[in-house]
Amino acid sequence: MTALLEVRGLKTHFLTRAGVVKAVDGVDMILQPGEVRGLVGESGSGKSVASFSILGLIDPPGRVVEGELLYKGEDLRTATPERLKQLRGKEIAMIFQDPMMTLTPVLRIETQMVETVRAHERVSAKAARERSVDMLRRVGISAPETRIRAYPHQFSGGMRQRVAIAIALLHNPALILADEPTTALDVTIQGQIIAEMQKLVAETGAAMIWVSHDLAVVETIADTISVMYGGRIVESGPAGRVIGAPAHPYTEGLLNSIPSRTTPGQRLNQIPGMAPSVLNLPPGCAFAPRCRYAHAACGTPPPVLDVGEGRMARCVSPLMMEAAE
Amino acid sequence: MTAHVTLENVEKVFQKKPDFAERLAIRLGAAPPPAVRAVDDVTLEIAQGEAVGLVGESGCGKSTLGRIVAGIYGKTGGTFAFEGKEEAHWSAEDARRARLDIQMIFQDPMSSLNPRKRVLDIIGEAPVVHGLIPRREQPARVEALMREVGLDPAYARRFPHQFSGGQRQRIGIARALAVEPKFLVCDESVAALDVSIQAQVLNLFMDLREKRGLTYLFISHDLGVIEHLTDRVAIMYLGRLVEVGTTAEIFRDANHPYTQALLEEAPRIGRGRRAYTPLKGEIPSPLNPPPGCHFHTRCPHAMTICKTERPRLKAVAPGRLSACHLNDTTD
Amino acid sequence: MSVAEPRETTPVVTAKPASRWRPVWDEFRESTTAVIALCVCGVLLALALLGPWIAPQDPYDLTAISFFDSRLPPLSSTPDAFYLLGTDNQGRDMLSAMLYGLKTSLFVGVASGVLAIAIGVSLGLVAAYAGGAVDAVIMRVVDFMLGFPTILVALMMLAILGQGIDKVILALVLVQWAYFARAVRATALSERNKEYIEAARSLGLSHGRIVFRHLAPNCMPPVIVIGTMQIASAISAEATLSFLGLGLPITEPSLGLLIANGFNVMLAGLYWISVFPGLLLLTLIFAINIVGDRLREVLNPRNAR
Amino acid sequence: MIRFRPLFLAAATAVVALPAVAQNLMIGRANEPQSIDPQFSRTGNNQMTSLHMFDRLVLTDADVRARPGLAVEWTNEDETHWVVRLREGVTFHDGSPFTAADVVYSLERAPNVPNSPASFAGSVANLEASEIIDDHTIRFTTVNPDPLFIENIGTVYIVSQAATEGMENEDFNSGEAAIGTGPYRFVSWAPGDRLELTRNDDYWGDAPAYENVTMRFIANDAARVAALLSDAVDLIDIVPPADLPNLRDNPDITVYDTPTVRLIYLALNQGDDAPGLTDVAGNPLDTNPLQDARVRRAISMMIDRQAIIDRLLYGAGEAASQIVPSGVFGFNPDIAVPPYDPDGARALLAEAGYPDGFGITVYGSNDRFSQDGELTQVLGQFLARGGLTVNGVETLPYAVFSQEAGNNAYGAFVFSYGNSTGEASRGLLSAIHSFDPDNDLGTLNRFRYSNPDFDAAVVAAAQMFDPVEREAALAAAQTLAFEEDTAIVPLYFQALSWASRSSIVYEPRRDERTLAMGARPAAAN
Repeated sequence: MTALLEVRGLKTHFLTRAGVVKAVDGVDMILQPGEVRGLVGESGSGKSVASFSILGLIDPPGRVVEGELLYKGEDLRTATPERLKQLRGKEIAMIFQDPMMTLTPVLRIETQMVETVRAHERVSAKAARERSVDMLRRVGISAPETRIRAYPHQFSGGMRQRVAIAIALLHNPALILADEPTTALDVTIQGQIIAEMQKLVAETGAAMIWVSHDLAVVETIADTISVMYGGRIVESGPAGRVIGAPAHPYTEGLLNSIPSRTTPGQRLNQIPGMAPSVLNLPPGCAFAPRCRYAHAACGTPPPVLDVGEGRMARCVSPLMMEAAE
Repeated sequence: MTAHVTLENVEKVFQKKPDFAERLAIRLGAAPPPAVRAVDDVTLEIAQGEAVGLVGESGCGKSTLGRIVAGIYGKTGGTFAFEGKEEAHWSAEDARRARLDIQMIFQDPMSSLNPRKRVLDIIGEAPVVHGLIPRREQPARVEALMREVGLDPAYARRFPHQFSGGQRQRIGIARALAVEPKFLVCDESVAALDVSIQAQVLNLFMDLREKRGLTYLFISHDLGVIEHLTDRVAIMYLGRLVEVGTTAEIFRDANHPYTQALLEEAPRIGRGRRAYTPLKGEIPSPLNPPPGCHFHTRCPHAMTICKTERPRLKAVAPGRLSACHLNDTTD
Repeated sequence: MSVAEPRETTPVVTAKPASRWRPVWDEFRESTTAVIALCVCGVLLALALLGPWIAPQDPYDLTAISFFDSRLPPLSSTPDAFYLLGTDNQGRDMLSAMLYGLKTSLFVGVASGVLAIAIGVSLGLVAAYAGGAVDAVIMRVVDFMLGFPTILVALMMLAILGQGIDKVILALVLVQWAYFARAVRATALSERNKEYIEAARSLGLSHGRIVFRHLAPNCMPPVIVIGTMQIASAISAEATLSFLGLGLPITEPSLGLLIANGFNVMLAGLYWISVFPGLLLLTLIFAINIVGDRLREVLNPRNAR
Repeated sequence: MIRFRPLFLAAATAVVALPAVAQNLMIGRANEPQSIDPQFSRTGNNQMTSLHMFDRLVLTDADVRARPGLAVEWTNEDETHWVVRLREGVTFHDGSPFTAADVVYSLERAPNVPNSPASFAGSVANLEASEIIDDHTIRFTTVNPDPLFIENIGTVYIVSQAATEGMENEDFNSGEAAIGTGPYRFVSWAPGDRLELTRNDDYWGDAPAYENVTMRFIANDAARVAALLSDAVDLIDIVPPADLPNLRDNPDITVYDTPTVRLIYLALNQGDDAPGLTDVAGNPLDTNPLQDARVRRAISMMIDRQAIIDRLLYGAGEAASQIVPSGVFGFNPDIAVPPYDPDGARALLAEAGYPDGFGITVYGSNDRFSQDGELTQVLGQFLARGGLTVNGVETLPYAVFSQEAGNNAYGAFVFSYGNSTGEASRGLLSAIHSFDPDNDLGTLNRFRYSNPDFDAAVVAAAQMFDPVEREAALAAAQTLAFEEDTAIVPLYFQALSWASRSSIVYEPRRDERTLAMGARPAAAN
């Protein structure tokens, strides 16, 4: 099985007045067809920038400065803008936190969906409409035949996100990039959307990168998880293993910070300090200043270690190896 | 424990500004002026030293209720009592005291701080204005407060935008503490923070409760936070309380179908990958809530009576209230 | 629950600038044109302020000017005086008249702008904060004022009030405050709903304190932009009023009045009476507008970080 | 007994004999009429329009001298009875004959035109009764003895009773009621743009040279000059003084000037409350120094009239010493223009008890006549140089200024008076006579000059039927008001200029009227 997406040494920097912001600074990721990857991190960790970089959606002053981006073996960095556009609409779909990034407020849903279909495929308007109605039904919108005539503002936030998802899936994409798609939604609605997405991904066999700050959400949907910190992936591996027995101290700290992991009423196991500025990362391991296991060796850039079970950790002394000693 | 704050049949109706077509309809008598009953007949007691959680989804009125308690909004019906004294009987001094004793911690750590004021002024303004301390003691007081919430007092002359989200939230907490409150209303106060920072702030809340004997009304959609922090919890749906009880009991055995659904669907770490059986349907518009039990449109157990008759919030066990017709049949 | 996760497409820059205005200036000076315009404004301001000391003649003193030296072209000299930019119909030294006129124009522009800001901002803030009937009444008045062309209202005012610099300022304040009220109200409406205002109320601060100490400073960026533009428009409005003969006393000419005085004789070849003050006025308004435009770009909330 | 005999009918026929080489004439006018109804308003802009289409009993020539119009002869039987013989064989534009009934009708209609801003009521105020003797003879009875009775009713435009009865303003403006006996017929009027006329070939008098006349209304001075220079119009009126030197140098353009009867003067308020007058330090004065004739004389001597005419008006003016210019009935050649003499002025001031002068503010309009704002300022300069403390110079739009001036609000102010009757008594009665509105005297006396001797002299003069006697009496009254009292400070008579393409010859008129009848093609060389 060849990889669907290969990201190697991706660096995306922003050239600001204050200096060079290394938002993404050496990310490697291999995604297999049909794989659902959770990309987790706190604000400023670079998770969204990394996903936008794959699609070439970085605006100045940001720029992908280094790295390889291979989609089905095709180099996306050297692809023409036309080719990228073609890929974006058809094979690689994007779902944003704010569905209005996808939807135009002044056009009917029908118009937008039919246009999207016909932008990449030569089909009749009628066929395009039928496919759109069908897709709306599949994302859980009842009475799609009539509701397709509505404008975006006539829908609730949850419904709008469903429409945005439906548009993203119109061409049966091979890869879906979902950037915090449920963060703005209520718990019960989030549950619905996650359920629909699980179903759809399973049906279509699409691979997906699900970017989120919420480990609990990612855990419910992802096969594999990558954890980002300071512009780099510090740990990745099968979801159950990463959550169950984290290899990187940051992952461990993150999990321990979640209230439900601790006995109610007791102090939480907080990570001390705050996330470093990507403008001015400490040399060596970016997490070292907050790490309770940190020692002298952490002052040099940590290696990426294979810790078994298909897991990698960017740490000089991953927790599992420590335990093994 | 004496009741610290008592809400009885509290109601808050917002008149929505009608658009042109609606104005026309109102003029012609075809439609009533649009109104949102954000808080609908809520009765709740919070005892001294207690931490009560208020849980619900967007538009359920939990933030409005919190603002009524904090004195930011007036209510349109019902009674409010603080330390046993009803609002209607407050003297000017009582009102001032109640207002200062109940402080609010907000959600957005950026917009809740005045961007054009220095931290020193943000924290130190109210105690000086209210004469709690003389102006010359302001710097010392601010320094003490900053230390208490875990901020470096050396940054007192900086502006809010020069701080991270977690630090800003600490500034907001210090501002509230500056008037020596007894009661904090925390409205989604950690929701905008990253997990690692959220843990720090939650720890601060717990420390302050212990040190200062504070009472909390903790408003959140995050059940993990509520379970961790509160003694009792009240669940709201479309302006009404649907269930009230101790946190431990509710998380163990929710009575109301909505509470059950919430607990079921909240993503919780460590459950692993799982298939959802989500609650059906959308949250109805608060402008036009369904009759009877507001929840009946989405309730898997809905019965005929649920569509017409509003279920009363009544005791289903000692200290446990629920508003569901399912409990009627068990009588 | 609508909890917005901080977006990451623009990374959070946590550098610590010393003052809030520092980055504004840093961005402002990226436009060379704007910096030049600002310098021009500065030079003109200095010339206006120093006018009485550097002008060769006091053009307001009827005994100092001589009718017998009227309409001399630039670079003329008489036994008594040298007229670099010529003289006007009355025999006033154009250079002196322009320096004094510049001072008058700037004074009228700035004074009416400042007063209009004070009134407009106060009313706009009160309208936004109080809402309801107060808002409705104030905004109806604002709509009413904005419904009339500025110059028309000012003309009517001056026809009633009579001439004089104070009356011109009063008339300009009357027609300008509404712009500020509306702009401030719009900003204040969004600011009012921010949590820091709720926090101030929760802290039991008085309404006056909330409005003027908390709300007001946060509504100032649009005011600064509009204020700059309005100063330019006040200067040109004053010039227009003077041109129409309703502005300032004819013996104390502002730039607009100088232009008007020379306008009739322009075709007859006496270009300097109109053209020099016209160029000066144009430069002044142009420079202020460029500065205002740049400020708008820099202070635009959408560009704020 | 005065008899008028039309002597120049013969001369008129000689003019008609000239070949009409040009068909069309395009006139650029500075102002336009408010109505086509000739009885709507007495203001100049209306009259110069009406004169094309309508006649009067008495017309005036270019020098404002009366000549017979529709009346060919008039005789006063006694002090209050006049017999007028009307011109025979005259027809209206619609072909109907002109008769005595039309005259009686017109004189009755004149004071009763609704909404008139400047009614002809004054012209017929002295008319007691009209009696039609035959189709072309009328006997009038006057209220008071009035030597100028015919001149007065002679200013009323004669309309056709048949075409006008029951008609309103709009009917005139549309042309339906615009039926006169004048040299031109109405074609169309587009307010704000143009008025089109065509020659009345049945006209009783001199046939005008041009067959089609278009008057374009171009209020903006520069635009009007530009229209002439660009050949868009053939003739313009009210040439701005500043443009005179250039136009005179232009070989394609001919400029015509005439001093008008419009007097520009500085009024000095002689009321008791001395508005706006202060001492040198700026404190209000109790007594009004302007009540002293020596002070007024001193102020008159501070002003260099010729310098104003040369520098401000480019020579387009004539220094004034009295209410009418030379050549007008009642002009007194013995009254000299006050000399420019600042030293003499100071001496006079000292003599009057003001060796250091006093404070004064000079007011003026800024949109009424050419260079009025500038003039006000210059006067300020001269007064300051002459030893007074000028507290200020204020110029305002005429509408505001004239109202305030009428309210006695100003101490010194610039005004103008246009004497349209062609003799001095009207101006002396309305502008210089003591303020007495109840008797319709001194109504324009905004400065409250009052000398009972002068009042008596001028009232008496106005009722003298013998012209020689009357002219002498008027001259004596002028000496009293201007030589001795300096009632006002007369400055200059405005000169008025027209400019035309050189292919046209125009006859300028002292009454400021712009008439197509005054234009004819230049003789081909």
